[in-house]
Amino acid sequence: MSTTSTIVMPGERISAIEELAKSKRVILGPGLRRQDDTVVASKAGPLRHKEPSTFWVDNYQRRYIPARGDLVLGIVRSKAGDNYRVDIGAADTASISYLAFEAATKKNRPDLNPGDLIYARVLNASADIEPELVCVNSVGKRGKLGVLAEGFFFKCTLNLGRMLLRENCPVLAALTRELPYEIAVGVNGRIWLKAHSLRETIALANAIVALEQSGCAEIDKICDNLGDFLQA
Amino acid sequence: MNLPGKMDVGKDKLRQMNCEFNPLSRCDGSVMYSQGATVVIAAVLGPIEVKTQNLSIDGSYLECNYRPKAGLPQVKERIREAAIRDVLELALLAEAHPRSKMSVQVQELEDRGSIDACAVNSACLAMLVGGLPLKYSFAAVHCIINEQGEYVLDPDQSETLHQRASFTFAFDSVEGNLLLVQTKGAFKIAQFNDIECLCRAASAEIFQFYRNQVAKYHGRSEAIAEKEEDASMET
Amino acid sequence: MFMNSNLFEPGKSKPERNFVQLAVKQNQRFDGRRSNECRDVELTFGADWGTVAVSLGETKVLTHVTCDLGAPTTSRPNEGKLQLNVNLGGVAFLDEVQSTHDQRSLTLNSLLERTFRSSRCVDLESLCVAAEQHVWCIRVDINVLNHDGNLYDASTIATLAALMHFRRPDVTFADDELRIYTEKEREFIPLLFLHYPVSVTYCIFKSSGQPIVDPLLLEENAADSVIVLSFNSYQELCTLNAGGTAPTNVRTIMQCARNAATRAKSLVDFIRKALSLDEERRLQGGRLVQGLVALIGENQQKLSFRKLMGHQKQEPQDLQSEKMDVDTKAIAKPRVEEMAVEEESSKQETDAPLDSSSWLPQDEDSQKLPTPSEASASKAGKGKQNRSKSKANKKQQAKKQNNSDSEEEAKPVI
Amino acid sequence: MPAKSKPRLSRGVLDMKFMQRTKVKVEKEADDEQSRALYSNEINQKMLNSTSNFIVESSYSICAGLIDGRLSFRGMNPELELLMEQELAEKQGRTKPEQPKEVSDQDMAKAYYANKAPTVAGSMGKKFSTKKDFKRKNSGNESGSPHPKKKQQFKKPRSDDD
Repeated sequence: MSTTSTIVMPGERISAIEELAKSKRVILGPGLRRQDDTVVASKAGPLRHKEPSTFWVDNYQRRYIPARGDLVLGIVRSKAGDNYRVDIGAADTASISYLAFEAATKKNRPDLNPGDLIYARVLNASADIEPELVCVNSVGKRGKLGVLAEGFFFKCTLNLGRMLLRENCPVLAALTRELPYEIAVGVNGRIWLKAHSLRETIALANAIVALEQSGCAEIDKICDNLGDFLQA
Repeated sequence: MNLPGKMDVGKDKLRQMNCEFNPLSRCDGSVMYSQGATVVIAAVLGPIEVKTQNLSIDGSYLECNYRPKAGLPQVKERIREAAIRDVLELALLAEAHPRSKMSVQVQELEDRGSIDACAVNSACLAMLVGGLPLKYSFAAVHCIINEQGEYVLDPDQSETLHQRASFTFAFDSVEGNLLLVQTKGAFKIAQFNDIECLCRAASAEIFQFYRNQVAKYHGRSEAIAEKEEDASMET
Repeated sequence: MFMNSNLFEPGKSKPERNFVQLAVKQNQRFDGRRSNECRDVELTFGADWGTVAVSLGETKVLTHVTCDLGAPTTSRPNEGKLQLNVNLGGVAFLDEVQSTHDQRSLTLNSLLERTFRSSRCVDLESLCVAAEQHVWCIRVDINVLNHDGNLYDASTIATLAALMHFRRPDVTFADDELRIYTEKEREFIPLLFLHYPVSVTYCIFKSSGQPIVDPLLLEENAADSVIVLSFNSYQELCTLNAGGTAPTNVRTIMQCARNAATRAKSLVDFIRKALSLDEERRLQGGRLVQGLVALIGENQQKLSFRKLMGHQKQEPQDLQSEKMDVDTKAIAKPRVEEMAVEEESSKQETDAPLDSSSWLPQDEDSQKLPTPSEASASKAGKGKQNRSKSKANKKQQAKKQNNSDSEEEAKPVI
Repeated sequence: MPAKSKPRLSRGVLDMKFMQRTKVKVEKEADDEQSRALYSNEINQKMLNSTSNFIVESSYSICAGLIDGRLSFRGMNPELELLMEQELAEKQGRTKPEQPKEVSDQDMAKAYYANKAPTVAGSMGKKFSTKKDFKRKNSGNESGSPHPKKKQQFKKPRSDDD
């Protein structure tokens, strides 16, 4: 995944993509806009390029724009009729039907009450309609989705969430060396952590948040001295 | 009592600009921006839920407030707010998020001259860092003609006391056409054109400032991207 | 419209609440502070008189004081006017339609009114230019920039610092002809103060008796009850505002009061020191006066509590915490669970030896009636409304606190 | 659209039994026509069939190929770790590394067809050969004998020698 990290500003035409588009299909990710065969950036940030022909702008963002297939962490806000309102940090609250849980039938409904944390997948979302979530995969099994019990939950920026979710991300590897833990990272910039003891959970959360504050340039330095974070 | 402002900068130069991204934690994007001694803080939240009366199906509703330091906004502040909203509405890509609201708040911290231009620039920076979809970025420049008839770019408060005319221009970053013109005082058309070119040149400098700041702010995560590459190469 | 999801409020989800309760029980806080340790306070003075930006950790407040001449109220012809105005709706987005909003701004408004106006901390008689005709009307605007917990302390510190930093123009009134002097002609005059009130906020959790000071937004939202005490620098209580669902016995409140008294005293000293530093800079000529530009980026001459007050911050209140530290450090490196248990027991020890003698603030017994000279000020300031500790829920508490003028004199139960 | 409107079949003809399917077809076409006219201001002809090779993908996780967000390390949540292993194995399965091969594919093919494995080589061919070719091919098998064998005919026993 070669990253051409040139900074693009909104309104700028990106000619590289236009040439490429003449020959073969190009995938425009978020942050790029097509104006009948010219490609214009609509957000400011580094332009990322993934091998075949996928381009997107990796800009700093805290507000989540729901998109189909994303795995998100939501807080159940309220129960409206036969579906729940879930806050996933987007423009409006998402809805999830009570049937979208494993082994949920008309009679035995999932015990979900406001304030619970769920890890769900965005079923469909577009600018006009309210996003819809689902907590069960196509086979009907819960897989990795579902309600998250205790542990600690905090919000971070979308960039940090995405950075943690890249294949073989060094941070997670480094954290694993330090202590056993369980983590659920939502693409909507929310992280849920669970370690054996409370002190470890706090130290883990601080380590991740420190990564965001101090900027990710010195990522190895942070990974090395995670040790002292955990002792602090 | 002179502040870091016009004294140490030539007549046709912009005052020293600096900005800090995301000092506030509650909103989606915030920036503290200063031009010379004038300091403004702008924050952006959106797209968020919109009240039903100003809901529109084909675009997002833009709410823009300008808050002075002291007391309730008077007429002067309302005019400034209206100017900022017009420029933002032109630049914002509203149809990207229909049925939603984009809220931009500008809070004046210290007014040491040309606060209008400062507010517009801080709003633009806040939208850039807040991740709002924009057609183009924009920059505003303020310029006056003092008694001697000279053009003073981005004047300090002390110079604006006795000025013959004052101009505020806003340019967009793609074609560079004019988004906002606010003039006060008597001037000739020739002077108007000269000042317009002077401001256009200055706006290029501001766009460069935006790019550098965004690069610096993202510089942190760029290194991580490279790191990712090496890390994934090695493993 | 459903409970809106515009703003992410930490502490609103169940796992977070349970986590914070558990953390407080084990005397652990998210940012590593101890239960009686406060965040660093940073003051930045604006270019003109009476503007100060305070940042208490992430919570940022900007206060601006302005004055103009106006007619006095008929009821008090020879007194100036002091008007406090809190606006939350600006950059902090606190006016988003939320159930907690009105409750937050109500309590903040009422607290500031009681701390600064009904406790008569500014000597209003000195603001009178001509009885019944012209008096100075001081207007204080408190703009909340960012709310990361403990908005009360941040705004009271900001307001006090701004009022102390404010200078009003000199004015003469000769045979009903008013003459206001500009800065060049006559030096501006600061306000006169009778006492300097500052508030300290504690959060109490059902899971552990130990109250925590200066809560983060996460802790404030997950807390069961919030106690706001404001003391002046003579360690007299100006306001006490306790509400919430956690039953708090008198001993805890007294413990909070004692810590708050010393904290308030050190805060006022810090503000005075910061003011004198700012004074020097202004005298040395404008070059050093950066105004609020100093907020941006790192600047060395930051007026921060830790830096100015240096290490003698360890007042007596820390004696107790040192003792606790010694215990925890003494334990080498046991497995973490055992450590938590150890802390449990060590905290018990520190509570036990709390005999009655060490309850009261060291230098002045606040129970005894204060000396007559300050009788007028402190009696008025003694508007101590000792809220009943009953299980009144938060909403009802907010309504009861608003009748701030009821001088309900309740002797603390010892 | 052609200048004069397309010749339309009359209603009577369409109602006939055998015209059932064409009737449905014609009606559908009429509807399409109508809807196209309705939306013509928005979706014009060029947009409809312009095969632009841009695909807009609005999700980061698909663009950047992010992994699933739910992870557990060092036995914190065994059930989840099981799932993770299955997923890993399956991912490994999909991209099976090439096993080293002693014989490369080409030699395999050559050897396979070189010695004309009798049973398989011509099996399909046999199906389509006529009896004649079959006999010739069989006799051809013994073509190894000196002279090509004439077609056997009934030979009268020579009269002189018995």
